Amino acid sequence: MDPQRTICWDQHVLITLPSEKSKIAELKPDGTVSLGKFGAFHVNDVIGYPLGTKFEIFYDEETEKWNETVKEMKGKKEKNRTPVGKVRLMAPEKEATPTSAEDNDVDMDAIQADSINGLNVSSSETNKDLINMGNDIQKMSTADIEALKQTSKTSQEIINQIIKSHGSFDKKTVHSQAKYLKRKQKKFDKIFTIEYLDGSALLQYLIDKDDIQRIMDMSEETVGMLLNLANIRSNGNYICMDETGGLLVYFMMERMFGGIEDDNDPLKQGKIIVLHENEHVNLDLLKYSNYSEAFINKHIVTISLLEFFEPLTEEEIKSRFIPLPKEQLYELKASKKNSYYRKLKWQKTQLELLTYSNSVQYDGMILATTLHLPQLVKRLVDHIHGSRPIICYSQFKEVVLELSHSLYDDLRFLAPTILETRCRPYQTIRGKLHPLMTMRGGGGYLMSCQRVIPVDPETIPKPLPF
Amino acid sequence: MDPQRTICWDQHVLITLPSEKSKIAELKPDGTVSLGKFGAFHVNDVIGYPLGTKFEIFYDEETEKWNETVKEMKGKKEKNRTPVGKVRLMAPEKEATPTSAEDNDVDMDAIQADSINGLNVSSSETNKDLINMGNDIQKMSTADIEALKQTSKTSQEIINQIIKSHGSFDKKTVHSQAKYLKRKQKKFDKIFTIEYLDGSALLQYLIDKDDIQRIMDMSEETVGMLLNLANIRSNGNYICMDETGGLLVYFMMERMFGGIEDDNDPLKQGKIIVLHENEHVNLDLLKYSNYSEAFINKHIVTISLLEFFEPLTEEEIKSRFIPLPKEQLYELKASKKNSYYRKLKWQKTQLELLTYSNSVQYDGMILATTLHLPQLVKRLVDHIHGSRPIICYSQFKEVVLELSHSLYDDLRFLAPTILETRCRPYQTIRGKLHPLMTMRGGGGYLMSCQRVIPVDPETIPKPLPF
Amino acid sequence: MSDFTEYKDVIQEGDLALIWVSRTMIKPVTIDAKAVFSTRYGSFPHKDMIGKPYGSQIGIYTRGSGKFAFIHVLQPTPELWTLSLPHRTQIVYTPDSSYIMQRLNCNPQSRVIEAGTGSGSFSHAFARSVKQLYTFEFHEVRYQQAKDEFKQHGLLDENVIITHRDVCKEGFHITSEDTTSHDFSSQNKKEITLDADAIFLDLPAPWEAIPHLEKVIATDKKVGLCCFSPCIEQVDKTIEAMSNNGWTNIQMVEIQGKRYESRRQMVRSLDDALGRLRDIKKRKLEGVKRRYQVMNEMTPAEREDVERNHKPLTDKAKFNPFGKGGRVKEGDENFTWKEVTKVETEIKSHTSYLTFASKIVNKVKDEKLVEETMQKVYV
Amino acid sequence: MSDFTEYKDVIQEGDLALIWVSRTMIKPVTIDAKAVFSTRYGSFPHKDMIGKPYGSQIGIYTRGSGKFAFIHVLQPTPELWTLSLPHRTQIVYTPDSSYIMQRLNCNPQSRVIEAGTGSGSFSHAFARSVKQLYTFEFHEVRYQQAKDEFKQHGLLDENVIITHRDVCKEGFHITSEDTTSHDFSSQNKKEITLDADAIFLDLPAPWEAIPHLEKVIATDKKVGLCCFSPCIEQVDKTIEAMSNNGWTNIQMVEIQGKRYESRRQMVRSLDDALGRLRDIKKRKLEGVKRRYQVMNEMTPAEREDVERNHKPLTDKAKFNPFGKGGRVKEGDENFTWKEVTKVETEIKSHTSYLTFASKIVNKVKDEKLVEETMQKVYV
Repeated sequence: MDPQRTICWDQHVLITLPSEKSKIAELKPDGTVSLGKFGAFHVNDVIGYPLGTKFEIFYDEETEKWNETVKEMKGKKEKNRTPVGKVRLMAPEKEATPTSAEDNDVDMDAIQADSINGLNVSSSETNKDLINMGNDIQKMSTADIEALKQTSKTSQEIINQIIKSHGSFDKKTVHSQAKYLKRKQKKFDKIFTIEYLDGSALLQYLIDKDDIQRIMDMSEETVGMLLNLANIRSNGNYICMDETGGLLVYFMMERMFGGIEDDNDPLKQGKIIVLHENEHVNLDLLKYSNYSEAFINKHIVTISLLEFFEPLTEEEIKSRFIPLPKEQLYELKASKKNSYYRKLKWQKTQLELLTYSNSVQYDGMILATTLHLPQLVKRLVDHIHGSRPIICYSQFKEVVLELSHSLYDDLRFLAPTILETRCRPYQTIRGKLHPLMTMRGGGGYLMSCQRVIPVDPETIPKPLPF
Repeated sequence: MDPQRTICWDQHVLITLPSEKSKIAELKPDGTVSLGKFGAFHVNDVIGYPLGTKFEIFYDEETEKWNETVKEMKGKKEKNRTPVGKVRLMAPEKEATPTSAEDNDVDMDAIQADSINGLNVSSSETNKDLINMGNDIQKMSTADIEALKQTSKTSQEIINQIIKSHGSFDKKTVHSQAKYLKRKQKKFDKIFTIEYLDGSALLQYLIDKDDIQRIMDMSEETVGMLLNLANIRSNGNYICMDETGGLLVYFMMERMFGGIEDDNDPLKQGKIIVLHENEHVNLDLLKYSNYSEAFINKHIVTISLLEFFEPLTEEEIKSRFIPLPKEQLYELKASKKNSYYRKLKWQKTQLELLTYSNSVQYDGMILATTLHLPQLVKRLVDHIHGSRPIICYSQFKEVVLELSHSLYDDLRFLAPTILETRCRPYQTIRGKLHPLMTMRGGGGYLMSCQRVIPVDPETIPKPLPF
Repeated sequence: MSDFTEYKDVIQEGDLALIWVSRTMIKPVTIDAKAVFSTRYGSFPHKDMIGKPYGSQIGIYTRGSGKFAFIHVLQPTPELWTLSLPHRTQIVYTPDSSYIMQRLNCNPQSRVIEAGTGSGSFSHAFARSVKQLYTFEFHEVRYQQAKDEFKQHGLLDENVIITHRDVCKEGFHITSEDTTSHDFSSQNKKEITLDADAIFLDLPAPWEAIPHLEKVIATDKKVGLCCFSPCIEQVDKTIEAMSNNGWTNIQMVEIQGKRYESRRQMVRSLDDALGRLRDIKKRKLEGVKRRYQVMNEMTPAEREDVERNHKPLTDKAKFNPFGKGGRVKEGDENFTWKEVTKVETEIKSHTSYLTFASKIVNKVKDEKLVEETMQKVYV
Repeated sequence: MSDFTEYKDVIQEGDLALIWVSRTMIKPVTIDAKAVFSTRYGSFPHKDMIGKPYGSQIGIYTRGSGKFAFIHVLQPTPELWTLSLPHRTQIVYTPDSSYIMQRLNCNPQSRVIEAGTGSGSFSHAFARSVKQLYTFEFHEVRYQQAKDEFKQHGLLDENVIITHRDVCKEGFHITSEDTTSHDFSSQNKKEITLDADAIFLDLPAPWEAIPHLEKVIATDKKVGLCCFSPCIEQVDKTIEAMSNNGWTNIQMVEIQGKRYESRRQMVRSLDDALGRLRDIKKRKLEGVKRRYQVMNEMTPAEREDVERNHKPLTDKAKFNPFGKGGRVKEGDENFTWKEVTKVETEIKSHTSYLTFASKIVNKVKDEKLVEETMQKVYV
């Protein structure tokens, strides 16, 4: 199965929920995934469908029995466990719901006309007679609703019940009715979508989780522009600093390899050299990627700034350990052999690092770090090949401003430019089209320039006078 | 006549032209106003119409005769003088032209359907067969067109002639035809509008003239927000610095008095104290206002920073000149009297300035200066009454950022805030609605806070222990 | 004069004041010597405010912890009033309202129509700057609330008339038959001549109200109109109605207002980062050596304990230029900082579209007036 | 490999290079040892470039003034290529194109449809990042130009197929009957299976093309679609067509890209301003005194001359902290400067609305594949 097309076992996927929140799940064979109040499902039930498919959880006698059995087997501990249901595909007409509707402006035609009509309730032309009494008007208590959730088969039934118990539902305008329904629907619909976890999906998940600061306030549009300006390709070797916990590297890996390990292709041998300022690198978010460890180790090389700028010399590396000739190696005791191979590997790694630090001319420099950029960029630039992009990300415009000023007079940098890009999403409902009323601020700034190789004017012959 | 409602003699007005450029004219009785290639008109012909009226210039035998006579009278010098025409009101249906159409996207239905239909030319469904040959395709030379302009009565006739001479007009799409016509129309229409010269109109004129740097890149929306945040009213006394040549003060005067001198109203006695860093203040743009000199002198007081911060003491002022008792004054020789009164006036002014520098607690501080703001604002703040706004304008965000940081720890400033506001105009044509493709960047930033009066925590009684 | 239009010097009994607790908590209060303003930081008796100049900081020591707590007492302005309203309310915010006022050239000569009144926030800004405001509200409860508030704020005694009306159906006339704040009893007239020169329509269907304007706007001058609509389809219908009713210079704009926070970011140099890594490396090497020494000197039991519990034998880092591991306060003087701006975490990315137009009802020359003036000019 | 997809080290004969003269002048050039690149600053022979690494600055002394002039020789990237195009051309700029590519998750597995090709600028960016690009252009002249350019850039040998087609009328199929860059002669197949998973429509009426997509998109995976339209009414029709054709997750967005200039503003203190005024005042007073003295010592004739011609008798200012009167260069080291940003004087405030949607044609479980995989999992 193609993990870019199809929902596969052992894959990390993004699950989006009616509450517009999302979660990441690993699809373990025979496992179950709990979506909290939205229910739970068996992993095996969703395997094989295309990624992006929308499912609905439902409960019947069979699932009830199954859940009872599990409860009995597992005992007390599992008392508050979400009952696992069956899944079915969402009906296509229900799926045609427009996206990005805001609570304060929801189109009833598109969303719920049929539910309201089906209920045969009337509506008011304006909200004139409606006095805001908050929850008092709803005659069902939360407990009532909870009880209903336990017995009902679908969220639609729950919602219908709630409407019938609403004291002044008919006093609302059609518009307000739709708003109310949409809110309730978000609360009770047992609908979820399984999405491919590309960089944008991972970013959205982190934003939903309010982890914006952890990822340097980076937005999808900014990282998208960074990838294009940096000319990221599967055959490039890039120097990177990533203070977003691996999100930036995750995006780069997607752009370079698209989630597929295709190591036979000679054009897909690119590498990301990740420099880090701590003893150990933090690329935690790569755990959500579906690449094998071997693939990651091949294409991502992590080096601390110290190792990069002050590597051991070749002599040091070679003097610390001298490989044995084959004959002596055979004679080594088993207990010493392990230690020998560890040391051999160390030497190999060190010599490799030396190449990365001293010899490689990189195809791009992509920095997302809070280290002071002017010094850093000027120290790194000689490792970058001529005519290759240098892109620095910062959460703050003032930081890239300072950087660009400091690069202006250095002839190794061509045309430092400060860039900003912002995406403005719309409530995309016909007849109710407008930009979302509120959105996330921020998104960061880029400094973009090209590495160039200055010429010494003294070396240029002066033209002969006329 | 009410100079806010009606086109009056001796009034400065904004004249907008089909080229979307504008000019300012003073409407001198019996004078003429030349609009260059768009013609010229007699001032008396437009007096009495409401401000905002759109006129069309036309030429007939009478005007030709008149212009001939003038030429003869004035001789050679006036050879290149624009011939003065008569004006008539624009037909309302022609006036209904939507605004802000861009050259690259013009709605033909609204603009020129009738002209094209009237010409009975065909059009292509796409531009497929049209090869771009620039001006070669137009068979009329510029000279031909110039000749036509001399003889024709209306721009419509000129344009019709041009279309007929166009080699591949019928190969254009209806849309491209409209674009072409709109461009030509801009060039030949002898249409103009006389507008009231409020602050926004003056600002637009300066932008059209490319004087943006001279006015600190200030935008209408930013100055509008400044006026509201500064709570400008006709009864307030404000400290102001204005490096926009008087534009800011012009806006404030409009907001305070609305172009009308109504000095009997006790609620309209407000003053603007304008501080300046040079020997003389630059409020040049006030020359376009329609206030009398007396009114301006009463409501605008200009003081140099030195006079303000280091005024002569009352003793110095009084010691330098001692007014004579009445009897002695009568005895003064005529030749000495002038000098005496000059000195008396000097003393009066100095004592007044002393009040402005030492005694008045101002109702707001509005600064648009490139002086370093932190020191300036902290030196001025004690002259501002508690609970009154302090608003500083800068072209650059970094400048107000530095200011707001420097004010944070000073307890005389409540909640320094950096604000930006940007207006985004649309091409407002039904069926072709979209934001203008390009617009002016910039517009400036505001720092807004309230003057407050800190209390010394030492003076507050501590509560008794329980 | 009202609390909004007089520049007041000193806080007095009966004044309407705004108490600033924080940026997100600004409370209107009527000063009353017997009352106390309570926050969760402590209680502030009004009598401590009375007699002090506006803008005064009022401080107390809290009864519990003895900490210094304070508020500021401000005189209301329309813009501060807007900030004090609960954010849930639908209000026209200052970036929009100030632009609309500027573009309609609001000044002490303006006669303005506003429909609907809503929270009354924009009404305050209009009232501050114009000669006369006619505001219309169709929702009876909101009409009553706004009327009471305007009365309390002294606006009804100055230049505001509020009328309960569905302007889309009934237009903008105000007569003695209407539910309105205007007092007809003292006059002979049964109807007000609005003669409006600036109109602001914040209505779901402004196109239904536009045809009614003709009868109440000034006829001898250019009148400005602004419609405020959230959706683009409303703009389309509005433009259609404007065109059909003889309005010209139609232009739609959007206003984007942003507020920035002033922040500081630590300046962390590459050299310091390298120094730190060098320090860690050195310490680690020393640790390995020392561990070897120490372990050698241990009894086997001690050695086992150390190994089982992974006890560290190395020192903590000594070179710590960025204060890692601790909590460094933004702006801490032991570090270098760079001033930066940060836009609000959540921005108001859209309020409404503003569609402007203008109209001159009678484009005629006032010949008589011109004649009279001419005689003055040519004396 | 093409000049766009290979990372080249050294400038060689026959290479396509971009010559950077200034931000607004970037020129494509095919390196030819016999050719010379001429600018108004001077002429640069290609042979000076050959053999140097890409990114090299090439300098000359101009024949006339003997001034040092230079250019930079860059290897093209799609983004630099976009910058090199004349600004009059309708192009999808990098803020839009990069967002679209990210949002459609373009990567080396993607199979992309683009219609229309236009200037071919976006095609280059797609070609760089995806497995296969099918691009369609309905204008014959533009088709031919783009095809020639793609051929010259080596894209046709890699992953681009361009077809002359009105996709609104005829759909997206590519057969041996078509005017296309694809060479059918070497194969038995008469038709290409597009199996596209990302579609970008930059057409005046995308709604006419949308119904044709069903037949050429991948059926077993989620397919992304983006329509690029300047006017809001086009968006409306596009949403309608998307809905009617089973596309879901419809969302329209706008992208706003901004470029900032780094500038410096002089820091001018109040103290210096006061010092300057004090200096002027002192000088003036001294001047008055001196004038009095000097005038007293003059002959009446001299005195008259001075007065008639307003000759100044005072010195010029001595304290001139801001360099008034002269031309101070931004950043002059004799003054203090503050770093500031300035947005471009004219910004691209709107390009087009981007309307995204997605579709899964067959929402079915591939039972056979699951069965096979299951056997692997459960070994």
